[in-house]
Amino acid sequence: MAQLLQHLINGLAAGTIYALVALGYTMVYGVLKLINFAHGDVMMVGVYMGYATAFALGRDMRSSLLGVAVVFAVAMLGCALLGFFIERFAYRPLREKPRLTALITAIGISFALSYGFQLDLGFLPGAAPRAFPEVIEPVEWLVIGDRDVVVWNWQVISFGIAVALMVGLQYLVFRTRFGRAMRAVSWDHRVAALMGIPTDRVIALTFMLSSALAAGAGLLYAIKDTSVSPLMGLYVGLKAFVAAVIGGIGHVPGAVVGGLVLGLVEEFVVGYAASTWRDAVAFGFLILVLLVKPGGLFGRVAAEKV
Amino acid sequence: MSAAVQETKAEAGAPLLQADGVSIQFGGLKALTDFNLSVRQGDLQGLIGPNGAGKSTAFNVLTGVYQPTQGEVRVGGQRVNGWLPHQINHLGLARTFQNIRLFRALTALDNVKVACRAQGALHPEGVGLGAKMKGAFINYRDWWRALLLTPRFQQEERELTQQAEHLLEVMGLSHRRDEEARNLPYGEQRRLEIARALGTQPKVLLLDEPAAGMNTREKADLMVLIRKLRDDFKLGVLVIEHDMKLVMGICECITVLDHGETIARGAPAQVRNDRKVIEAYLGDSYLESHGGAA
Amino acid sequence: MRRLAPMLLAALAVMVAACEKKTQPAPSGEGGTQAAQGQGAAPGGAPADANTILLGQVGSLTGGQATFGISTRNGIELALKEANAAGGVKGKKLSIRVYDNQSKPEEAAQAATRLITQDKVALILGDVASSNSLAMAEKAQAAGVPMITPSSTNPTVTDKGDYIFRVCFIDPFQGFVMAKFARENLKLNTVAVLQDNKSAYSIGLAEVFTRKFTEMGGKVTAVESYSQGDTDYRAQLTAIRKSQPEGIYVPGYYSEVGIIARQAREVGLKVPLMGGDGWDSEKLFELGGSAIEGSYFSNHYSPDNPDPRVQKFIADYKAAYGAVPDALAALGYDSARVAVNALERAKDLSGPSVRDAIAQTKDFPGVAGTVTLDAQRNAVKSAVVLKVEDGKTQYVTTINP
Amino acid sequence: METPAIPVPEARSAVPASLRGLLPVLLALPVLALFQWLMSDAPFASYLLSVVGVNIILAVSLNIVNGMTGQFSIGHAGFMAVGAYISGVLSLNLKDVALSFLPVAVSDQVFFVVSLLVGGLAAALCGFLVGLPSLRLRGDYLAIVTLGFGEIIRVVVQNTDAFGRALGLSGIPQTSSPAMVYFWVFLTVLVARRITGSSHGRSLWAIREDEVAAEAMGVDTTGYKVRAFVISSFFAGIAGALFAHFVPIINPGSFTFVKSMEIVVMVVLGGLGSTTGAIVAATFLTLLPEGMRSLFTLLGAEGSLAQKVDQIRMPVYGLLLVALMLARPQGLFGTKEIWDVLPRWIPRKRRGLA
Repeated sequence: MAQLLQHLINGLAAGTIYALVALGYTMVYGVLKLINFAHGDVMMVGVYMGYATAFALGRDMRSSLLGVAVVFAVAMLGCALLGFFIERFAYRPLREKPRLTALITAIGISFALSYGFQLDLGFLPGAAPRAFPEVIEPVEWLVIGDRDVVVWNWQVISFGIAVALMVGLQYLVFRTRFGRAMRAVSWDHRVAALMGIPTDRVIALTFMLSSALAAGAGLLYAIKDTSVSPLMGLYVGLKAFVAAVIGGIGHVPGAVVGGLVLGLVEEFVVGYAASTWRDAVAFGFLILVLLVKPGGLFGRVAAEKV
Repeated sequence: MSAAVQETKAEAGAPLLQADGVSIQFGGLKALTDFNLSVRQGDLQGLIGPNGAGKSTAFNVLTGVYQPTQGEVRVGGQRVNGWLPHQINHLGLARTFQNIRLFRALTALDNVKVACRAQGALHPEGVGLGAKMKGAFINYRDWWRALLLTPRFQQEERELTQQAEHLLEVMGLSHRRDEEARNLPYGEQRRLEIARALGTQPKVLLLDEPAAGMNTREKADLMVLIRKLRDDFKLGVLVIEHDMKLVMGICECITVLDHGETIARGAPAQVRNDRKVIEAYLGDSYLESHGGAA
Repeated sequence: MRRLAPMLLAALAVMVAACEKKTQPAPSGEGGTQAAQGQGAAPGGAPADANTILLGQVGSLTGGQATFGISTRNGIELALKEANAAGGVKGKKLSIRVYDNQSKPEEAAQAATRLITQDKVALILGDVASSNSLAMAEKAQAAGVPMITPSSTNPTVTDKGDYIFRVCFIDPFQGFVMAKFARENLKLNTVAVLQDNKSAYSIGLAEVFTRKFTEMGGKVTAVESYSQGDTDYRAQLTAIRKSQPEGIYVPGYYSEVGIIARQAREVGLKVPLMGGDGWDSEKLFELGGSAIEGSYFSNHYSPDNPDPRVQKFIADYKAAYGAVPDALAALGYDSARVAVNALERAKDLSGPSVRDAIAQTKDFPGVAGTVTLDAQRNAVKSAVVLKVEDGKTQYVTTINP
Repeated sequence: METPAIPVPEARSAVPASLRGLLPVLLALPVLALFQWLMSDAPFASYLLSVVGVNIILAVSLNIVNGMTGQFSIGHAGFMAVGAYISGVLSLNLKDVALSFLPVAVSDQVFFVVSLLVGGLAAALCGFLVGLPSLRLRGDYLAIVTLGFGEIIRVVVQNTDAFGRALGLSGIPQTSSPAMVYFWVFLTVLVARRITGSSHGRSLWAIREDEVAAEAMGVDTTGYKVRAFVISSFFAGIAGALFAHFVPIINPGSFTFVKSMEIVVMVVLGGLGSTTGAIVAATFLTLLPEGMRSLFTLLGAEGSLAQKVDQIRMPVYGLLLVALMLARPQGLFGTKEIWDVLPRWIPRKRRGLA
């Protein structure tokens, strides 16, 4: 029973990260119908930015509340800027072109970033995974029995941040002017432009938002698993993408639920079945979900108007 | 229900297309209620109604795009509830679309050839396992013929081209033969859609606002053409049309829909004077659209 | 169709009936001669430039195993620098060409072929990952160019033929070392195994360890696995915790082991971790922090070895690359030095001569132990067991084959 | 409809109809023989061109699904893996068997072809299974299912002892030759071209253009999509099987999602729907890293630069992709084919389609 509870907590913690990264996929997909394959790599860059900032701050500074805030702010702003440039130079010129074209540039950027960060050029940490400094001092938040079940403070913090971000996003999308513009662009960006919505600006902002979100998620991830590596974006990105699809890509709460569900499924496969089959089960689960609900758990396949 | 069918048409012959108490519901919205229809060979029927009356929905139910929540659709006597559109098409039901849906990057000729090819020997009659197996085998054989470029295949391709060219000629599109569909002018795109539908060798042809966007002159030509097609190809035709003049001019029987319900049915003169029709249809949209002329 | 099917069936029947064992032996050795003929007069080839001897290295410089390739490269580079400073070989300078294989075997084979046929290197130094070394070995053997793998421990690599050598011990020995150490020195009765399912090396070690440990009377309580690149092992560790082992064998790479150690402590596993040479990297201490303290792993060499040769190597390496050399760097260094030594002894630079010279390597004093190549072209070496203490390794014991 | 009364004219061509099917193959064989003769003394060129050939087969076959049919598959490496492993295991087991009435070399080739076909068929079967979800799924959702399939294959291989698990399968007889690879390249291209020129191809294009309309015009869209998947995965399987017979070891790491993406990149860069584009892009992108290697070696043959340059290839490759897509968003060839602009005496299909 205690073990079950522990698995549940582990799964939720992992799922939270998937969910946060999935949110970024879902937002961009929502407005552009583009699978932003570079999303995971943007996240990775964000983590390296946070890594560099944390070291620049020094040991004492970085574990203070202000320090943590600075680390997050730098990484998120930096990534927002990166997202802006990627959108401006790699995606915008292709907006009116077939959708797959932008996908290829996304892959190109993903390659450039993930391989670029492996270079040992001196100013980059190189290909090896590095330990991420402890910006949040790990403290046991809840202990049951003889450490049968342990909940850590960062697990609670991550979960809280994820929920807050999700609620915030939901508010942003459905309650603000910008959100309305986003939804309009999502519905049809040409018509939206005709209605006087500055589509370019809305899309750029969405990208920046999703990139900043990726940086935040990446930092939480790095704090959770205490490491950072150039390839982390590839692995997390793929899983988060799966999570977004399970929830119904383009659907904000769907991404969160998808992430949590995926995290839990993986955890329980490893915990109670064969750990070697984890990835196969994760993808099998995805396929199963799609066969039963072709639009994901929450998404609806828009019945094409005939 | 059958009483309603009886009164529409007196001509002999089994109905090629029949809708029997068809209803369809999207969530809570009833898009079509108790819809009845019967089309025989040589019929030229109209389906009218104000915007959102459920005309296109009716087409979609008949052709299998939507599944009826109640009632049944029969094509050539065969119950087709649950069938896929292409299977229904093979029974002899072809359609055009309100918002033109050509294969835009294909040439006019290829558009028609797609439709021509999907027919005939490729798809044996019947829906049982035996027919399915036979269909699968024929298909398999046909792929090999295409890949090996057998003389038989080459002959068939030539026949297809002939057939398609003939249809283009009938629709007056021969000069557009090798033009990509997306480059054709609007009116010609409409006609190409009809040519394509004819390519499937239908027994019943459903035309969804074929005259939309045409001027009076073109409309008149189109009316003549539709009649001619019905006679030459021995079709039953069902037309959705917004333009009352066109419908009144060519249709022998008209069904009027409003909010998914059939509010009138009968000969043009009869429908024109129906109070409900005037209220629902002529009352607003007809008068509006003809306000300038009146 | 109707006519075709019986014909096909008949043809099939004839073929099945005609099947027989090949009369010749499987063409394992034959490939070499064939290709050597194809290559013309100079198998292995002499470099175009008369004043340099060109060597080749194929390594993982990008991709998941990039750090291993880079360490190896540094070790080799250092060895060649020293050799050149000492006047080179046969009056010629040594030069090396390094190609990346992106951690993929097909790229490894391509790069090896390029080195052999385009660059005409005298000798190839192989990769770390056994899959990649196997791919290269096939090409090197076929072309008759000697190849030394510094650190591929999978036994099958040197089975590829008489041109393929290695300067490290093999997996079965290493698995045995840790099983013995766990059973006899640590006196453990129950151990859980956590293996990297994406790595043949890890699976190989885990298998041998499980078998040997059981033979010695111990019990393996759980076998869990992860995939290289994962960073969350809490699920596996929670499951392992339930089986209450006295130790955990994690024959993975440092890049994952460091994180595993932290998470093991996090879920409340306080038992010692044990592993293999994949652990050896300075970054292990960074990644594992205090959690990795008190763990043991088997290795090729210990930086604590007071041997002046070893200490000089460590000092030189630190000066050049700013880090304590890991086992891969040490083995890279050794492989290059074995190669240089053999080139010096060889009567000429042709493939067969160099091969024979390498095969005769005996009691060669490497930094990672003394290298003597046996008939299977494997180095017969002892292994050391190291303990992690105070953010560095501490020599514990040496275990002989 | 009335059958048109006009008699169907015979095709006006110098080549008799019965021969047109076989003629390209007959023409290709001597060319391949010549090619093999040229390659016999160049192991590196052979290897590199074999890789190029395999990538061409992969790109052209993926183009049947992604380009012609307008579906979106990103799991092509999975089918390749199926072909590689199935044929690899078969060849490994038949290694020591020979047909008594044939010389050993010939008998080896016979077994090689058999194992190629088995690999291809196994992949085709998987293609059928993956194609089935297209009954219900569209666009990106189908894409993720294909991706998931590829990953599942990888996990299965990693957990199966017969497939060598993480180490991979080595010792597969290296019976492949550039001529064999290019024979299959040729067949793949021929099949792709003949599909385009046939009613089946038109149906696929119709699905790409407008699925609803195609269905209404009697095209069995599901059936055609599944068939496109089957054909495409058959050739992917063949490509994998060829791969297994000239790369000394096959390993799950060679068939990851990254490999699938590389193939998608080739197809899109070449121009979705253009077989010519797929060929050119596959060739270009395969040779590009090797070309960069040559260039960098030339530039920095000595010193530590030479040891670092090889790492720079991949980021540069990524940036080049972006640049190329920005410069030609419709792909190098759009939907055009080389045979659309060939002189008239070569039989070709009418302009427009494609």
